[in-house]
Amino acid sequence: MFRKVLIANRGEIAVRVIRACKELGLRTVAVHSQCDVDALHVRLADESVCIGPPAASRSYLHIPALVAAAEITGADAIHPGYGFLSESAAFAEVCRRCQLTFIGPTPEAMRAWGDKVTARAQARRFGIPLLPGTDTLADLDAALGAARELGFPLMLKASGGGGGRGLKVVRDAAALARAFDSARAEAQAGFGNPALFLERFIERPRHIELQVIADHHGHVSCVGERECSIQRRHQKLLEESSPGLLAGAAHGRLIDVAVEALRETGYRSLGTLEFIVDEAGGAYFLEMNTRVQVEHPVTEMVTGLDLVAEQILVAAGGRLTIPAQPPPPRGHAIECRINAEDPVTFAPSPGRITEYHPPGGTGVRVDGGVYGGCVVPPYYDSLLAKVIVHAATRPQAIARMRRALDEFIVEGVRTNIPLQRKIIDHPAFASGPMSTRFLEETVLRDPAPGASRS
Amino acid sequence: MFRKVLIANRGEIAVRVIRACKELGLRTVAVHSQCDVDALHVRLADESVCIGPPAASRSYLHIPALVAAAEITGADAIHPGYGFLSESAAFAEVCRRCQLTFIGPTPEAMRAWGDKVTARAQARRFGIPLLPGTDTLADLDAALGAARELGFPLMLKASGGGGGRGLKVVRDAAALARAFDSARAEAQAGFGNPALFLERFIERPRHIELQVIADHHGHVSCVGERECSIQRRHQKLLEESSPGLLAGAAHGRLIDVAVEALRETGYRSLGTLEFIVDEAGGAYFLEMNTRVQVEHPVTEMVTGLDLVAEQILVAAGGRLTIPAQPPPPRGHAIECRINAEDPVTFAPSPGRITEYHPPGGTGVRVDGGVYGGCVVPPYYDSLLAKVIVHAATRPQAIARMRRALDEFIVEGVRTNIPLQRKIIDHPAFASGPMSTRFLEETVLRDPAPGASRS
Amino acid sequence: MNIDLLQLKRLMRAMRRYDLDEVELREGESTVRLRRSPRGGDATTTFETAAVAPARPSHFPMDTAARAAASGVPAAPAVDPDLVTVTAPLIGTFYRAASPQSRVFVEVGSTVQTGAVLCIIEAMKLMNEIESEVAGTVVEVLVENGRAVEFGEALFRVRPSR
Amino acid sequence: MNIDLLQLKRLMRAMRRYDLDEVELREGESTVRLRRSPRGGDATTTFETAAVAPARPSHFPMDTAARAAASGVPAAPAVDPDLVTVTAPLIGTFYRAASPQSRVFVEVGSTVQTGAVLCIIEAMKLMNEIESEVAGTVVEVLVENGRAVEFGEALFRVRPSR
Repeated sequence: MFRKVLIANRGEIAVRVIRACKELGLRTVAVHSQCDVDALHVRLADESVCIGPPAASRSYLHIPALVAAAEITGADAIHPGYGFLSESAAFAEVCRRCQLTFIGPTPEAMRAWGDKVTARAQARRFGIPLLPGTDTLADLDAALGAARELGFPLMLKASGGGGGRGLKVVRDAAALARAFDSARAEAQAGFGNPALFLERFIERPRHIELQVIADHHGHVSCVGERECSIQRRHQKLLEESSPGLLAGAAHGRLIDVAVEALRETGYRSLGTLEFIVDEAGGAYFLEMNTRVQVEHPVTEMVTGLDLVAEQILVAAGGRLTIPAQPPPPRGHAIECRINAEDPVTFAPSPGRITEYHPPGGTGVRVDGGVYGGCVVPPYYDSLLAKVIVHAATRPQAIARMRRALDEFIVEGVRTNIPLQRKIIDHPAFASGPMSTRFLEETVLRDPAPGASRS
Repeated sequence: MFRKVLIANRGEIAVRVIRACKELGLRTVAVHSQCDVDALHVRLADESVCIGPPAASRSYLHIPALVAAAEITGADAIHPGYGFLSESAAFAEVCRRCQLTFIGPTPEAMRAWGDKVTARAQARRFGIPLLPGTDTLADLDAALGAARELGFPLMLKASGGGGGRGLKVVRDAAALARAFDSARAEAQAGFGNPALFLERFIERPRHIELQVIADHHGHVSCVGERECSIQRRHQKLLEESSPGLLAGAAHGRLIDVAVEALRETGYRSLGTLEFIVDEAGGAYFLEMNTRVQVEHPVTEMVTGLDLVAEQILVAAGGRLTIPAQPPPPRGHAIECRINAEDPVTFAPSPGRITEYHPPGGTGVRVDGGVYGGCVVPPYYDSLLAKVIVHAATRPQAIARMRRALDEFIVEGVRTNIPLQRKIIDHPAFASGPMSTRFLEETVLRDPAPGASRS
Repeated sequence: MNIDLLQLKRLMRAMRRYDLDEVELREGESTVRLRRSPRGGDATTTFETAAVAPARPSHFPMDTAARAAASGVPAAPAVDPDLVTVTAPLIGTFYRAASPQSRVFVEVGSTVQTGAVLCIIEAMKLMNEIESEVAGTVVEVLVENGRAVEFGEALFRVRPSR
Repeated sequence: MNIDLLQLKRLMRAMRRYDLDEVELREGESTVRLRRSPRGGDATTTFETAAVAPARPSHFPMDTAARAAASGVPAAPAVDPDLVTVTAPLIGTFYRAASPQSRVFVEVGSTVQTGAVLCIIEAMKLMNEIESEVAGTVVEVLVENGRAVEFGEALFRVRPSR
């Protein structure tokens, strides 16, 4: 087991990792930029080291500073959290070279599964379903032929694009014909690569993901699924977990092939497979995240597991204690991300938190990275805390979340608590399920959704 | 179902009940004395009413003020919490007369089970084991004869006494002979009743209790057991819950007879049967509490139930949704009571809380009644908050509690957090089990228990 | 040295509050010395205000907040210090007359003797007559007929005779 | 003296919060003194530790604490505003000489030109030479040879020529 873990992150996830380390009896080193000297993670860690100026590129993303911090403090492992360097195979490689354990997959596994294109190739190889689509299209005729087979609507995508860039939705052959040449020119201009391909477009998809964990002894376990469809511009805002999110048979098979693929490719850490689900319940692999997710607590609430502790244990070579068939999840969990941002304009709202009163009581967990009196700097993401509730049923979990949000007081900075309240109160949220367009189409367009409350 | 519930209490339990009501969609009325005008329960309730001056006898214990508060606010039910009027059959009767639902048992059931003497008679009738002992003793000869049969050590108790008053431990016949006359005289002087009886004395007992809940439809369920042996002067400080606290066979039988007794006597609410357990594992009924216990959250953590919500639902005539054989508890839970008192002298420490930072994260629940900036008045009990942790195993729960106590910051008043830390860190606590004398014999006598930490 | 951090912080707070420059504590071989230099100091007080006297969070229900603030207070920060405020000695419903048909017991300008009935507060179906404890003139009636009153709530202001 | 890292850090934070200039704790032969220099009324978060008379040899926990509080700061509220403070541009281990056998690069009184090597900071097995950005005279060496330094930590004070 490790003696001392350096947490190469900040905010709530650094606090989360420090808590797990403390419970495992491991000493902790916090790193911080100059503006984070009084941050909560610095206060809670056993030691702390200033690694650079506020700009993340010169502190939390600066590999030499992080490794030097581990060297001078005598840390023997590094937990990268999420974001920052958590998916950098290069960082994992430097750690290995410096005899520091990177708490995550090997650099090879990160490359195999962390890269979108390789991950899709892996998925195809092991029979994990992918969105129907084409390879690179030779010309418009090839495109029209393929489109006839696939059926509209389709996405015309640039091979060099990604993250929504270089993407056009076409709803019929005429539109495809109109779009083809300009898309090609734009792809050449934007990505230096004119190659285009087609993929099925799902009008109102859901975003569902599988939480997996694997050790160095051949054990791979899928410990639950999460619903993450409440998003704004691809940023998740609210997540849920309960059994049976994916339709029956498809569900079991999906887990089986995913577990098999990870075992065969020697994946040995915590990971998440993200799927897009169409209106008929068909699930298609999107990508894999090779690190802990922001929304991991909803899975912890329904399973009783400590995923970060397990992640640390398997990185130290320990055996996974979770059986291949884990105990069935209990009840329903919801997480709301509380961001320092204007609930209407979404503009970030950094500043000093003058008052901070988190909710408590039955079935309520708060994972926070701030405290009353601390400063939220403008340099990093705006996540302040996560409120997670657990109850026997989804309606009860919704009632509990409403109560918890009502209790949550943050003053000094604006937060998205009113927006989360709007989502939770929306009748369409109660009836579910929601697509990834729910927030923008339903909640944000609703002139006075508060009025829907009794 | 009720429309509006008045909470006839203050502090963390009032907050607990308000939270349950909010989640059930019920409106809430807080009552408060003049010094509690800014208390957390007042801030969280939908409405609040000042019912009297600080002295509890003229506010929280003043039945006419409470009933009038329900009348003027239009509340249709009253939740008494614990302490104050929660075990007053007279209050329950006034409520009934005024057409207010008292959220608890009927006055008859409260008299049958809430009174120690009647409760023991009930227990005897239904075969719930009691401490071996005698009826009223005619004279010293009768006492000596009975003592020979029962065996020493014994307690010589005044029939009119209670709560440790009028009690002498005798370890042999000579001591019994010496004590008899003076005990009789003291009983006459102290309680106006010279009657004495003998009961077996257990040197190092454990305190274990069963949580039961019953509805108006004949369903009675025992939902778990709690270990409450960490006490100081009969005040519980730390409680635990996990399956298998009582030895196997005895356990099942005890639950069966207890459930049967409650069903037969028409008990229809939440209740707790307290047992004293001897060194050999024999359990003897002590008394029953006919209201919610301070330590109910440990049971909620391992079962996933919301006991206060169930209590409200059955009071409204609802059907218990818990099956007669509830799902098995999961993991281990520990609760630490955080009191505003000196951790060494135990002197109460009222005053203004200048800083308050409760712990958070995986498996940590905080039930608090205070906030940063509020005043802890000197008139009531010193319980500020309860920290409850849940983990897969007892050692993990202990590690989690240690971490949570380390995070808990309260400034402005002294708290018993250092004492709780001492208990949690004590090697004898880790090895368990502890008797009710553990705290005074082991922890408080240990000169430097902190040194036992690695 | 067994430094009690909390005690030390309290000391620091006290130093700032009372604007002390230096404090030195000595016990046996142990010494603690705290020193501040005098300064303009208004910048430093902001923190304390935030920590010690939090503003009432704005989203607590307004009427509750308003009433809570009003109650529990001697309720007599009257403009005129000579006036006597009559407060509710119990909670219940406030009536200005013995029945809907009756005349009100008192109104502004009424002269009352000690022991005169000013109003009725109904609680638990009992009509409690509230008597004046002073002789004088009613100058203000603060509560409307039929409204619920809390313990300690101000009901009337009376100017005592002479 | 049994002061642990966390306690010391809390103490430093408290000093800043309560605007104290100096805290001195003494027990027997051990002394810890924390000092901040006075500053103008603005609420700058600058903070400096000085003269931590070491109760134990200077290795981690203890000096991390001292430095953690000092870091995140331009580290230049010097007594003499004319002095230039050279701070660590990266974290690592501070060496005053190129090897244990070599002479130190500079000592108090050394005259340095712009670009002269002042020290080495080792990080990730790389020896990074830290050069002076001013010409002048070294008046203070703030860190001992072989000690770990954080980003932004003050290393030398130099009085610029003329």
